Amino acid sequence: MSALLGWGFVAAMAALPLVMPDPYLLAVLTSAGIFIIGAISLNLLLGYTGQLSLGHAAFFGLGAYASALTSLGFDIGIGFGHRLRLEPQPVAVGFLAAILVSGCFGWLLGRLAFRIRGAYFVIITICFAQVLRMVALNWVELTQGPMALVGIPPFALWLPGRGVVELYAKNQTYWLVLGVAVLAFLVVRQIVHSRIGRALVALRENETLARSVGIRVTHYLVIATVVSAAIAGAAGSLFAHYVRIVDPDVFLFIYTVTMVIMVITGGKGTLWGPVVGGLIFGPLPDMLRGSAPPEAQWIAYGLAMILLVMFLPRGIVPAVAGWLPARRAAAPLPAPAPSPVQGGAG
Amino acid sequence: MNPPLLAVEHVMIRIGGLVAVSDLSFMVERGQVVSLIGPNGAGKTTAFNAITGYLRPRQGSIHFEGQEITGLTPERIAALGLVRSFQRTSIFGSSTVFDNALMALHLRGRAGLLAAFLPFSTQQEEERLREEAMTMLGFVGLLGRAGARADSLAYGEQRRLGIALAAAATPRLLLLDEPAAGLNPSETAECMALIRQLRDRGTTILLVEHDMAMVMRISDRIVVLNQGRIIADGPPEAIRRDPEVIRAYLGSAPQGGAHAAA
Amino acid sequence: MQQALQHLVNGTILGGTYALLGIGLTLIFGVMRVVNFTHGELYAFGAYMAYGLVALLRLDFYLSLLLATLLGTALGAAIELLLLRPLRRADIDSVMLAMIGAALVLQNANMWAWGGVAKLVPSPFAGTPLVFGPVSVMPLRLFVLGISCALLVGFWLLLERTRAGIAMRATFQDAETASLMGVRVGWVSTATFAIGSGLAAAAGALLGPVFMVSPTMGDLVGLKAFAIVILGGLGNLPGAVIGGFALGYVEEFGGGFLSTEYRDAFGFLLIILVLAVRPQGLVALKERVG
Amino acid sequence: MLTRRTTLLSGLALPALHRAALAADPIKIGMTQPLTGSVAASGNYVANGAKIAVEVLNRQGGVLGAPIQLILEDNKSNPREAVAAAEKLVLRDKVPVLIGAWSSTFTLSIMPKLLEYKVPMVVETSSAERITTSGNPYVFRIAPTSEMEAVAFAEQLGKFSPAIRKIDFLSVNNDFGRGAAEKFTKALSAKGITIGRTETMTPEATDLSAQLTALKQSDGDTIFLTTGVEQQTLALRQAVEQRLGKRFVTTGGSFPDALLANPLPAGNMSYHILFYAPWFPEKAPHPQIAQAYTAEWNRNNWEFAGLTEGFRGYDAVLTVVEAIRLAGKAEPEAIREALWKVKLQGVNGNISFTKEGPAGRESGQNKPNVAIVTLSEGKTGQL
Repeated sequence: MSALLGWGFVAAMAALPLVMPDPYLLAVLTSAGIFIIGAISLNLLLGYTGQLSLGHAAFFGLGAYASALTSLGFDIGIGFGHRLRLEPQPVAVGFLAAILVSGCFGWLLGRLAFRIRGAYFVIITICFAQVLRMVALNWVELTQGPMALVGIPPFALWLPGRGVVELYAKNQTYWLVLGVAVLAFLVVRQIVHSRIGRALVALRENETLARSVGIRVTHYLVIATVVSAAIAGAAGSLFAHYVRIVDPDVFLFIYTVTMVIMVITGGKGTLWGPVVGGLIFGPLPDMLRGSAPPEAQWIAYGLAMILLVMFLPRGIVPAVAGWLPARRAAAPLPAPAPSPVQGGAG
Repeated sequence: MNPPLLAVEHVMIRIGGLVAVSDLSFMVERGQVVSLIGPNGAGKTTAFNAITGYLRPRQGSIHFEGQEITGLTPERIAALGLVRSFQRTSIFGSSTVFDNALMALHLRGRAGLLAAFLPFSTQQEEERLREEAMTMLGFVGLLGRAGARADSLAYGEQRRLGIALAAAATPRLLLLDEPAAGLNPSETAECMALIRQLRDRGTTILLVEHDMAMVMRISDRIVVLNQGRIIADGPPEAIRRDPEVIRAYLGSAPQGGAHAAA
Repeated sequence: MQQALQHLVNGTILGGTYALLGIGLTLIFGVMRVVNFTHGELYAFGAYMAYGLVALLRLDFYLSLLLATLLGTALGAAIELLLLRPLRRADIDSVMLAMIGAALVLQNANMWAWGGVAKLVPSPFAGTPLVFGPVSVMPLRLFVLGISCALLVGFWLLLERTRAGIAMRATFQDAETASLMGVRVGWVSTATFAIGSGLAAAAGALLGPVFMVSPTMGDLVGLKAFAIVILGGLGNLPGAVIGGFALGYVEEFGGGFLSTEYRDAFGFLLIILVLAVRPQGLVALKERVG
Repeated sequence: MLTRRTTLLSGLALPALHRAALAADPIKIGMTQPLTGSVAASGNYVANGAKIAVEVLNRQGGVLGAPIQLILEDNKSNPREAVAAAEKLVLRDKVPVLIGAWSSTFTLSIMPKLLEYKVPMVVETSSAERITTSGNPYVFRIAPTSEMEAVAFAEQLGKFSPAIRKIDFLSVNNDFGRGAAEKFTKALSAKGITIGRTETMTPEATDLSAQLTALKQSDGDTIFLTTGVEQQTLALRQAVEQRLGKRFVTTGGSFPDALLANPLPAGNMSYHILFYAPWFPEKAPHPQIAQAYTAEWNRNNWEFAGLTEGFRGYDAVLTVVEAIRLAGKAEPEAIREALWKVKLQGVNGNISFTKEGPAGRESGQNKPNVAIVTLSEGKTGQL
């Protein structure tokens, strides 16, 4: 997809609330959008380094908690009679805190798991999310445990001339989520098209060879994990201020699965994959509502996953790009135009 | 006096309880083409893996330009200027040939995370890297295939790309693991020419190769390994006449031995 | 002290069931390199089959357990043939996603068929515990431990003494070489997945009467099975048994003496510790370089 | 009122008003319950209770001359889906009133949306105190809080023999379990009862041996067990295995019905705090209503045990429909105001709302009745 087409798509999405002001549609898309941001971040890990993180909800949840706690404030004992206090901060500070905290934990996991590949990485990330869930459940003083953090303020933006405005209306939150999604997309795109992106793809395709030409495995995997975690944290922050309650269920496996589906069905390792997959699998549960008994909706969802994986194993975007005639085959020497490294249709 | 480019001293390597290399010592001087030969299972690839950091020797030390590199990671060793190629075809299969070259030029770039978001700051570097990539592809005769997927290349082209990837970042020492394996005579000749050109460019080369004719013609010095230790070390003419080498080859190796005896 | 003894007994009984859960999963990973997300659902399937046969069809208890295991084996074979075989050449994350999809389908099919209400499976064992000095244990749980051990031993014999077992082990170690030596890897995969699934269903059928049968019973069990298998080393059969008992004791003693709140977290913490301290010991295959 | 609403919601709520105002259309009631996922069993019971209430009322002619339509959405036992379900009900189906959402977490996640869309919700199960104290004037709870349950229980302490002297807790590690332990501790220590230890379990846990063995070390005589039906059954059965030899009291209104068909060995009696005891409908505060509910339920051949929870949905629908009748129109604001006037006889007893929470933004809270049922050798009795 050329840049022009991409910006056209963004413009169309931005115009949607004006053309179709159906609040339910916007609610569904906003909620899907938050998970698409998560999927975009997961794609950096899964698609470009080949490391499948099934604990991505951990970063999402950390972001949600960090953002909620920053904007609500807290006061906890940290042992030896000392206390750690934070007065409630503006939502924007919470958003930054979410990115920071998730990024730090991404660094931790990246360091911890740097030697681990494939199935081991999958399982260590699942365990990571589980442990965080247990901590959220039991560190009641900080997280309120299962009683959940409630009363989280909605998004607020400083607008010129109007001061700080709380975003309640559907179209406003929709635009905010869209904006963050575009930012996340651009961040990932810049990284993928940079020297770092090349290193990541090299590691994914042939780690032994990549190391032999001097690509530092740990360094680049940690960078990818940190950036991916930070973006997932941003998505978690949006989630916290959108749903306005955070409980240990944000670490649920099904949230991770939601993001993984978006990435793999859309086409991992392609910039547009998570967006396309997300626009299908994000609203799908809501589209299925009312169509069948609730169990059957789940079964349909599961079958859709299986069928897509079986018939479009590389995902929708590469498949569509393959159908578009000879776009790539006819491509002349890549230089001097910027060469998208494995950018698929990106 | 300058230390030798590469000095391997008393290296012993075990793999899964077996001693693969028992006591290996040799040196590589600047500007030479040195070949490491020996029958199958003699420990040549194991020695390569130890030098380039993929295996950690049990004993002994390896110095590169006087600096100890024993136990460093492959990527650190590569950053010091010692790069290898692989025996099995090793390329980034699903990327284009051009992207392969760019990836291999990793060490020639500097841009970090921040630079990814400041495209203007890296524009110059990216342009330079692209030029280098084209030069390198031209050097190995793959310029015409730059836009093709690497795994769509013919076998001989893939082998050449493999060498190009190793040589891309202009290492001071290049380790080539059987670059001519599976090539036909004309391709072998091209490969030899390529190695000579690399040497003339100032790259020292350590070669593992089975094709004795090629080894004899191209090497400045030959080190012979058998059963994990060195049995001979010298210029090609001396090796050709060395009784122990002849015995080792005639005694165990079916192919290549004929070349050696010839 | 009495408390510790009771915890020891409880931990052993729990460990036996965990070992049974782990071994099927580790076998499937070892032979097929598939992280089987349907493991927990096959466990639930076995439990529901046992419930249906015992409580609804009023079949003999022991016969029902056997039939439930066989049905689980058949379901496993079906999953392998319909899902995994077409995906043989797909990469690990596609396969995982398909397996997660299959798990969603199975879980909700269970719910659709049986309703969300948890069921009790009646058993012919007395409801009063056997008492040995300071410790007590239910006869049913002793029976389960006994059968678990018998299954583990039987399974070990199958692997060591039969042609099928040898083919499986060969595939386990090196699928490429095994196929060169005439092992039909495709059928070994089907058999392996079926047997692994049968073991999961057996665990469900055995534990259904001990606990209760509900549609979501597989969720936690699936996660626990991963924990067990990682503790013992992925694809390591004796490791799964050791991992099962390790997890049983850690949970029991950790829960009894440290904190019940974190009881279910101990296993996961243990894994992260193990992987952080000794990743090299757990990375199963050395890459051949060159 | 109308103008304020329209400006606030930028005109989005206007179509909702038009639609609901058409008298010939059925009057919609939105309900969200966990119909799949970990707590689906109870959610389906409550949903069934609501369905039969709608059937019964429609047979009697509906409300305001229109039939009642219950729109049920699954919240999939997770808070994000609870929000999605509520938004679908309000924005797409334009329901003027909601019932939901079983667990306190799901209810709490929907509550900001009630404020946003100005739609009232009748809360049928959730027990967390904060639901009615956080200043959300769209919340009307017919379910008891843990505190009300504890206080009502404390009044019946004298009925226990031998008397309760020291208690321990075995609680599920969630809002419900932790809340109950806290409130029962408060209510019972005020009556001079000693409090021992509290052990918790994750909702999915099936093997509770570690917790039970630890509880055995306490010298308490009674254990308060707060969790869902399934874990109640597991805990009672495993307590026999670990020879705890203590009295168990379950809280929260659900009943381990599996122990009716598969009883514990003789000599084990347990006590259960219920809000409706279907074995004794004649002893309910309003026997006729209770019997009508029970008969309708049994006509559908649903599981008998579900009656103990299904009444919540039944009473919630009765409450909502009464409010619509009092309001004279199916509009959110009118229903909200009418809910304050509801005086109704339900399965559990009289339903009416008193104000709770910060002045000016009060939520409604009903004061339900509590029954203590005993279970021994598969037979129930009333304390």
